[in-house]
Amino acid sequence: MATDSASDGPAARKTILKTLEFDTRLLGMIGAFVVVCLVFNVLTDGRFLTPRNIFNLTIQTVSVAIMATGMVFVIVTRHIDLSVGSLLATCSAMMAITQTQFLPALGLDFGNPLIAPIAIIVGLATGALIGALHGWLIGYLSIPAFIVTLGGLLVWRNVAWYLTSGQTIGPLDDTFQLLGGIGGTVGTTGSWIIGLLAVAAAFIAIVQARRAKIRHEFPVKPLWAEGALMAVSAALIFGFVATLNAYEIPVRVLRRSFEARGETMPQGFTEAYGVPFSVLLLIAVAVVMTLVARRTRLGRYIFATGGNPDAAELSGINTRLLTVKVFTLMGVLCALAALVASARLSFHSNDIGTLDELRVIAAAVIGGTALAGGIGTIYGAILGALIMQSLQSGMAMVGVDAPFQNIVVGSVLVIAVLVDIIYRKRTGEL
Amino acid sequence: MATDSASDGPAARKTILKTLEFDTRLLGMIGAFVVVCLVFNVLTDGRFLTPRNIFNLTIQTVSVAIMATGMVFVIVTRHIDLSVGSLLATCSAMMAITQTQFLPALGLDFGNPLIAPIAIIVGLATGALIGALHGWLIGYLSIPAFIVTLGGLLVWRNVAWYLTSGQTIGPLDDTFQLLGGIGGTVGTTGSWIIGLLAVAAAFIAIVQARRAKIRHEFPVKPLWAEGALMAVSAALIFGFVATLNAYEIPVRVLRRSFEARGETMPQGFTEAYGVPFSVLLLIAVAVVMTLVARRTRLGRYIFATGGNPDAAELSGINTRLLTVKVFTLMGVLCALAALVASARLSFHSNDIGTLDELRVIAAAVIGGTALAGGIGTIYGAILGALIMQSLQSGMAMVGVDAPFQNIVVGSVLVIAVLVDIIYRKRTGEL
Amino acid sequence: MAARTDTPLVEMRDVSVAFGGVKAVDHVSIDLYPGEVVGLLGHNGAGKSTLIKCLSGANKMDTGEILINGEKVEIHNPRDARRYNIETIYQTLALADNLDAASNLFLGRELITATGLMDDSRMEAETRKVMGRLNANFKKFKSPVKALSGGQRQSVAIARAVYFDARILIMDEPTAALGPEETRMVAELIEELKAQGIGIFLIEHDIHSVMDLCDRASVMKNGKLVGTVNVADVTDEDILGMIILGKTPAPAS
Amino acid sequence: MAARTDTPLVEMRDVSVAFGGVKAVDHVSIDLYPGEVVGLLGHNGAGKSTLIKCLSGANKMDTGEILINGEKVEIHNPRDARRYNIETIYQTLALADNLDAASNLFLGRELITATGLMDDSRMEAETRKVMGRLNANFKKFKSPVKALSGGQRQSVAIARAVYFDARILIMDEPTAALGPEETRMVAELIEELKAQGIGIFLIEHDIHSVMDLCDRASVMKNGKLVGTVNVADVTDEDILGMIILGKTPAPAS
Amino acid sequence: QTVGVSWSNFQEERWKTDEAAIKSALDAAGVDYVSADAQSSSSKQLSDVESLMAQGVDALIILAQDTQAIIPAVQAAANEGVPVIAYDRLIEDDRAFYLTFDNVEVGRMQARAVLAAQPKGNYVMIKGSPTDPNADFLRGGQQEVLQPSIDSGDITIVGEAYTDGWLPANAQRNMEQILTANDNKVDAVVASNDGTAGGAVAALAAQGMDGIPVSGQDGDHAALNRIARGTQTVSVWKDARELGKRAGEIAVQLAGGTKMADIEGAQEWTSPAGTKMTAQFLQPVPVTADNLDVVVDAGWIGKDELCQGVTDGPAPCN
Ligand SMILES: Nc1ncnc2c1ncn2[C@@H]1O[C@H](COP(=O)(O)OP(=O)(O)OP(=O)(O)O)[C@@H](O)[C@H]1O
Ligand SMILES: Nc1ncnc2c1ncn2[C@@H]1O[C@H](COP(=O)(O)OP(=O)(O)OP(=O)(O)O)[C@@H](O)[C@H]1O
Ligand SMILES: O[C@@H]1[C@@H](O)[C@H](O)OC[C@H]1O
Ligand SMILES: [Mg+2]
Ligand SMILES: [Mg+2]
Repeated sequence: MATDSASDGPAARKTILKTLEFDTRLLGMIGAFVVVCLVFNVLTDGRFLTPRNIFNLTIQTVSVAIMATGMVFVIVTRHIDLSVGSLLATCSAMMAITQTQFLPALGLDFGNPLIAPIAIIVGLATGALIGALHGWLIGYLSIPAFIVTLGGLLVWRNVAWYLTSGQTIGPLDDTFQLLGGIGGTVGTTGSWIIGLLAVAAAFIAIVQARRAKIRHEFPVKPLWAEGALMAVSAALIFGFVATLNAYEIPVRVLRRSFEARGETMPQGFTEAYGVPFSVLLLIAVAVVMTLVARRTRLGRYIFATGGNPDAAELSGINTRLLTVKVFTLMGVLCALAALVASARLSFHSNDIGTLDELRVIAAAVIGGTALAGGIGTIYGAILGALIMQSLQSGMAMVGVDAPFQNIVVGSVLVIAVLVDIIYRKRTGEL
Repeated sequence: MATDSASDGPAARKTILKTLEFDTRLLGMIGAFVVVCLVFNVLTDGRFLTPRNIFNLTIQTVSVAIMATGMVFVIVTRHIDLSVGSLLATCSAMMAITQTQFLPALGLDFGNPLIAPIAIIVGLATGALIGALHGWLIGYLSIPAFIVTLGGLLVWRNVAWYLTSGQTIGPLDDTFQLLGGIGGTVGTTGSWIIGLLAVAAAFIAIVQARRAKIRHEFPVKPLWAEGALMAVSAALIFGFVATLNAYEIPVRVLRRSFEARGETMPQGFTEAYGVPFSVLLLIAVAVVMTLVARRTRLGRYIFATGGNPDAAELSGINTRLLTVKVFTLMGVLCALAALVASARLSFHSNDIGTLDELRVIAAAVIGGTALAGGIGTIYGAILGALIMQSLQSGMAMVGVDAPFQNIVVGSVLVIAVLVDIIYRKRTGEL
Repeated sequence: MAARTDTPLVEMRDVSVAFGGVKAVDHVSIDLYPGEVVGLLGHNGAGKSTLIKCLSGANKMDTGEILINGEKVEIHNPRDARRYNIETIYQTLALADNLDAASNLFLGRELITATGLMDDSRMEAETRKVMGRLNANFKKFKSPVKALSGGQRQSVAIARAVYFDARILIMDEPTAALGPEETRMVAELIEELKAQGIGIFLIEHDIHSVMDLCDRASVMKNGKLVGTVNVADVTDEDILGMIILGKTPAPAS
Repeated sequence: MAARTDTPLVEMRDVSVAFGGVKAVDHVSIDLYPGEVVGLLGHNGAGKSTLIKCLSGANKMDTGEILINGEKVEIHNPRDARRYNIETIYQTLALADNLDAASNLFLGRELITATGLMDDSRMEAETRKVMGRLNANFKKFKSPVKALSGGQRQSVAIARAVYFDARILIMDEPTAALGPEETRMVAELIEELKAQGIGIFLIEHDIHSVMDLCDRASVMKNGKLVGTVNVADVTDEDILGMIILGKTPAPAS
Repeated sequence: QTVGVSWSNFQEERWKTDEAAIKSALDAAGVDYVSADAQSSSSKQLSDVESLMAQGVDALIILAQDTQAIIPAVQAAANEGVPVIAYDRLIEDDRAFYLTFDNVEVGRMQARAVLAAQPKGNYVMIKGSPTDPNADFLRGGQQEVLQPSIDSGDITIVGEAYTDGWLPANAQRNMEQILTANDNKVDAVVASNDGTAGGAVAALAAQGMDGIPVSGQDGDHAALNRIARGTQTVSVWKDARELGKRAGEIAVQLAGGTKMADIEGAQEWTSPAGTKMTAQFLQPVPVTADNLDVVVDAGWIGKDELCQGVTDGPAPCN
């Protein structure tokens, strides 16, 4: 029967995916993302999916994506954080004045190699402290997170204003700026090495997981499936590296750097950027946060508390302290995001991070984090951030007016999530 | 024992409150509100609690408070609406162009008495339609409300922009402007009449509630308690009317209106504003929404769905349709708020309603609505809006630097909610 | 077991339900006659709740059909089930935790005054009446059901199902959390409802109760129907054997 | 009933708990000796769960004190209770719905590998072992417990309480949702734990089970303790009388 | 006596300077200062003005979020006889005294400076916030100057984008995308203020294109430093201290009963919408590499700060 054979397709596909133990949730989102990219690619005559634009997209996404990973934990524990944009501003302000005012006043001059690390530590400490304060107000004094962080939204943006007396501060330290994106990349060779290491790590992880299963006599996937999984991971990692490595440094920039060294550039010389440090930072954050979520007690407690706060408390989890930890982590991630955002701008401006709270929460929610708590993934949030950023950058490239851009972004947002939902309903995951 | 007598106090107080069946939740919030007012009154040398400023405060609160009542229902059903500010802008734009462009084009000239009602109907219809669309996307297509209304936030603000080609539109029709606040009041005599009617209604409600209890042989309060309740309600209502009636129309305005009529103002002539129409509208909304929440099936279903969506569905409630209803109601309330806000500005401006989503949600949450759903009160949300507005207006009067004002508002917000929480913990309500 | 020839009140034919590939209910057919109590038994996870949820509209069937009074009906949601006067006590109770007993009892079927507003005091009065028949100690009419004890909550759920004029009553472990006296009162109630000609599906683990209350018993194991027996024809041990070993007793032995 | 002279494992003295004015537990004293099973009985809403939650750290007492091995202890939260090796099966089960059985079983006490990360496969393996002793049909190790049947969820909650080396075990209606075979397995488990010298508070409505499993039974009514009896000295009817009428049987009659 | 100031949004760098100048002018006259921040909301601004008046101010200085929606505030002030100064941005009401730098002129100056540096080629227009009416005034002025060259084909506008909220980060992203879309074939950027210019320059620097002409306004310190470094062409400097000082002085005079027309430097002016107003216009100064001394001499910025990281730059950084 026609209907039978039609329904055969998905069923068969499902089985393969099942064997591979692929996360169908991930597939739905990637599907939505790919559609967005392809549409823009057509609209921009193929310019959207060039190495250059992909490179741009990745670095544009970093700051929001870093915060979005933390927002996953916040939302999973049934809280919300409206203050991330303002917190980012305060951390950025602290880092900026540390490097342009405090340290020079202490005798560490412009260009001193200690400036960047000290400024970063100050920023991280600021983020951690403020985050911990929020967590304490929420966890121990039981004030709703919405209120605490709405207060934080108002307070920290203006604290940042006072720190800098309302001025734009910059240009920032050169080493510091390395984390801004295009200004600091590992180069092609470095990128390949990192890619190789990543593939090796993926292989080891797959093998170890298999061993653990065998040790406990659990069923394992067929060997071909493990092989396929390895192949796919390797292809994705190398593909990503190859793409970023394909984006060549503009001739002007090369010529200038030769000139700076007092040399002349050989005819036909080319060089590519490779993976930016900021993207490496994001990847590191993603890996660490995923590990925390899946393989540590902290992560387990976060999800348990989100699933049933009473049960978590009755199981001996200190849910108040947990809240402090989650918000402290969020604060630290805001500081990292501030580092990337200000390094990218090459200065600290008063309004840095404005409206980021919406972007960050949206990224997490698009990525499948449920506002009711208990459900969410780190990779989903990062993908969510990437989708949001692609929409905005794509529209900017297509050259539609800002008001119309917003209309399209708003609509596509809803449609993308709808597509994902329909896909998951089909695969029976919802 | 010292401790015993000390603990006697609260216990005794509790019993009286219990007998009166007073809502302690309300008392906690009113307490926080009173503290805020008193502090500002001291800081402004008694200028904060003048009839004039109280008059201002009430009309400043109306627009946000109207939307906050709807947000209670949205949040109680475990949703959220981030689009209210933008929706307000679209409704306002529709009403503005209806009265300045559509209707004049149809031959209804400036000053025609039909203009205001038609414009208002168009606005309400717009709000209802957009709200219903949101509700359908959320209820029937199962897209999270956060995503739908985040999309709405982006879409409707810019739809409004296109409707007006980005221009400020106005001045608006004179009748329409009557709902803006100070421009339309019922006068002193009218205010007293309305006050009397309100007191009568309160008395009837109290008596009827008592009768119903007696009919079903439930225990009733002692008669003195009912009497006290009536006295308190009457005092509150008359006090409110007296305060608004005490705010006199500036001499210049009076003189001008005499001049306009070709008369001269008698020496020593004074007149007062009385209750503004916009405040009456808010009171009407509050009464209707409270009735809906407590005495209608719709309200019961809203709370049941918030308490346990599965149980509600299993009890035969059509929770999808309910979602559509709740968001439609929210849309209508946004339109009413748009009416008040644009009438108050006497123009439709592009930025109208910007950030109102945060204010409205904050008002509901300060008012005790739980983001986890199932809990919330209409009067709480209105009080929440009043507290927010008092903070902002009060700070503007105190004369500290603008950025510092925001810091104070943010902090006091958190502290006010904390006070309320501590109070309720003490009375054992939390 | 003699097959009856009149039309059954309910017939569920060949019902299957799968969750993500795993068959929770596997081609099961059961029926119910007016004024009859049919016990549904089986180990934990056998599929009892999943099966009856198809009848109450809480679950969708993958295959199978439902007949009421011999006519095929479509039950897609709890509202459809209500239309056929099917009332259910869910194992999870399905109460709105933030509402009080009366609100839960009348949820979806509130009493209305002439003005169209809810008649809260009448609903409370009715609730007091029906709760009095189920749980003599119950006094917490003003508290949200969240603040009730496990057994008190169960009493509320039972009250809700029996208050309205059901023709078909589904009870999923109705006495699991009840004390001895409360359990006895429910047993009496079941006898009474039965006498009124209502058909009852009773899911119950306690074999004694099944022997006392049921006319027939259907036993499930791992999603499949082991068999249906007339309770009068078998012993406790027969039924235990069906539940644990999955074997039907030799007929008429 | 002969008073023992050695120190009890647990003594709860003069415990009261009120919720907004209403006394749920009213000056109740009970005790428990090692290797003993004490049944806690009473009508629905009598205050049984509220009483034992004071021992497990889930509720605060308004008055009263708790002694363990004769020493006064402060139990303010579940973490304190765990420190005294008190394990509890809550009536509400208290499971994190979004996690699977193994995660729930080890919640708060996860097994860790040398690297400090969680050892998920070992936890799953252990879970399979202990679940095998409670519920032979259970296979859903990968599903969140939300997707389990009522009885399966209860098995997980039981497994969690008995896996770790409790000295004091509180079981609040542990078999309410269990099938006959699963109930039998829990009964065997209780005997075994008792033999190991563990003290058990068992809240249970089924008088037969109480007579079978318990050494002593304490009965509550409307928040007050009716009395405590040696099970061997009384009949079913005596206990039923205590529950329903609130009267203690004449001693040694 | 008290003067109240209602700010539309305090987050941009320049308003701090304005505030300081107003304050010191008021201090000098022995008058108190109160203020409020409308956070970019015209509704909040109306409430702010009401609160300031309830506080009993004798004159109001308003940086209007919206030129028209602020009229009810002016009305309320007029009812109480409180004079109003429309500060920096127009208020379409003849009862307000308009004190400003001419924003259309600012736009013209920006375009002029860029055009002088790059008379031919591909232009990118980085506009201000779509909700700020000044954004379109500026854009209008820019267009006036560029129009002839566009007509003659010397100049092509290859990209144009509003910058939501005037945020530098948004300008940077828009610039990156425009560069990508045009394969870097861009010769000049007309950015509407210094914040957006900063974002644009960051994007250009990434392509090694910093150094092409870029405009701005406000004389932000970071922007002046960019001019010294040669990565920005012009920042139209509206000496906020001058504007603030004048506003303070005029407020005191109006509060003292001086008629608007009697204010020194006041002139009659008709707005594009036809409102006849009493106004005073201060002259903006386009700051380029050629006249950087101006800002240092005026004490607007220290030489160290201006020349940070610059060697061998234009005077005074040489
Ligand atoms: N959180 C709470 N808030 C208010 N009242 C409560 C709360 N928990 C329990 N109660 C009340 O306290 C009394 C005792 O409840 P408890 O749960 O201890 O009863 P129980 O003996 O365990 O009953 P069951 O056999 O039904 O489980 C009941 O009247 C109940 O309504
Ligand atoms: N929503 C669901 N998603 C996935 N699996 C489910 C779901 N509900 C039930 N199951 C599975 O279906 C099977 C049958 O469950 P069901 O609740 O019908 O059992 P039961 O016979 O009622 O058991 P109990 O006596 O424990 O109540 C179980 O294995 C259970 O885990
Ligand atoms: O000076 C500028 C001002 O005129 C505009 O309105 O807002 C942005 C500022 O940079
Ligand atoms: Mg079941
Ligand atoms: Mg109990």
